[in-house]
Amino acid sequence: MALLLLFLGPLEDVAGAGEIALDVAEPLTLAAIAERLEPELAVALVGAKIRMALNGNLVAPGEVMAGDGDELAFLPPVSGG
Amino acid sequence: MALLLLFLGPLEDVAGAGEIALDVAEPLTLAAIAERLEPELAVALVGAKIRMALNGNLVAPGEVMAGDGDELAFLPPVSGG
Amino acid sequence: MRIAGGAFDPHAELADFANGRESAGGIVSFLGQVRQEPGDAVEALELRHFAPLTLPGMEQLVVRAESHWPLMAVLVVHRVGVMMPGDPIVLVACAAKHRRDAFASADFLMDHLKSSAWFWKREKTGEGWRWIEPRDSDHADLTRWQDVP
Amino acid sequence: MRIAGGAFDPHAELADFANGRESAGGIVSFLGQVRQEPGDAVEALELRHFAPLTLPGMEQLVVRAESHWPLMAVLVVHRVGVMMPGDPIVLVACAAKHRRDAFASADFLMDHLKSSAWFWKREKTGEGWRWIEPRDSDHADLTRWQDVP
Repeated sequence: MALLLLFLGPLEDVAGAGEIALDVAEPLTLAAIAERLEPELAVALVGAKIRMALNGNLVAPGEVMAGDGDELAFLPPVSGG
Repeated sequence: MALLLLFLGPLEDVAGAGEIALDVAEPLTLAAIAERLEPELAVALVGAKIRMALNGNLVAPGEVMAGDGDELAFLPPVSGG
Repeated sequence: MRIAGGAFDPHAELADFANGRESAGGIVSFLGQVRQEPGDAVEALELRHFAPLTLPGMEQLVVRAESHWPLMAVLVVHRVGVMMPGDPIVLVACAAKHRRDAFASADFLMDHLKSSAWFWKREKTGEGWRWIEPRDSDHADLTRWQDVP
Repeated sequence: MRIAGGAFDPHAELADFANGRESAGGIVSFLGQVRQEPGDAVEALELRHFAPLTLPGMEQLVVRAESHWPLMAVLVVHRVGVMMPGDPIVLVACAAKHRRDAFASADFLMDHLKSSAWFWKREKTGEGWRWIEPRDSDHADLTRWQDVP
């Protein structure tokens, strides 16, 4: 098991993959998760317009506590038109 | 040849037929045409809401001059909805 | 634009209309059909028209819509004659680059077709045929479009 | 309501939808397709979504429309994946007793599907794939519907 991070839309290009699995010992805050990632990706993920869904439900960034077996999706603004 | 009168929509029921051919010696006004018809039909045709088309073109009642070979259509208000 | 004296297949018409219109981002269609509700007494509907006025009127209406909205294509098919419940009466489709133009022009065409065209309608029930009276609400619909020349 | 991972035939869908809806006086449909204009550089379009949010969001939208307008039935089919020019992207159809309700609800659904649903879009040209940015005008579209709870 692991914490699965999903990168939707253009964030996939920044992450270099649609998902990244992190081995985590205990549930992590968003800040702690960002520390485990490449700096460029970490900066992109904490942008003001990125929404997050924990196990399919939208959560505020401050509410993120994600551990083993969880799925945390990062959702950039949707495309227009 | 004759003057052909067409009765559209509900006027057909009043006229008892979709069309009536009148033998005419010379072009007639609306009043003169009405005199040649059954009184009930004549009254229905000169109602304020009846439009007329002479040979396919809308005409004002006062402009009607219809003779041999002409087609005069009487158009009641169209149905709603 | 055409008046159909007999039954038509609206979905085949729409498929033909969309075919080859790849430059249109959106196609809005309206299909009107003879309504039948459970317990409804209407057995048949007849529409009659006066071709010398109906056809130019419909053509003018299409020209008016095409002048006001940037449309790629317009389809209007209107039945006349005797129809049964469930039969298609009218199909309007507007293809446009932009969705909003397709919606507005289809809406406009329907408001005007139903209220301004030279159609007389009668319904058949167990008691026989009965002509449908003119309705005032259609005129209210038309005031929505006063800015369309 | 469904998300289609592969190609769908919008006219067959519409025919199925209309079939058996004899109690509806009118059916309004919107078909959105991958636009291709002559000289257009777009070779393909990809739509991605996040199913755990997209599906409940679309279901909620349909419920909202059905609560606000008296509708007989609503159809929403939305493609995801890679599409070619001319391919259908989205089909919305609303069947109602009254024409005006069918038009308004289809218009409402399209405004909200395009702007609120969780879809990300990228286009392929000779220079490769490029993500489409969010657009402000979609938000303007939504202010049209502020009286719909």
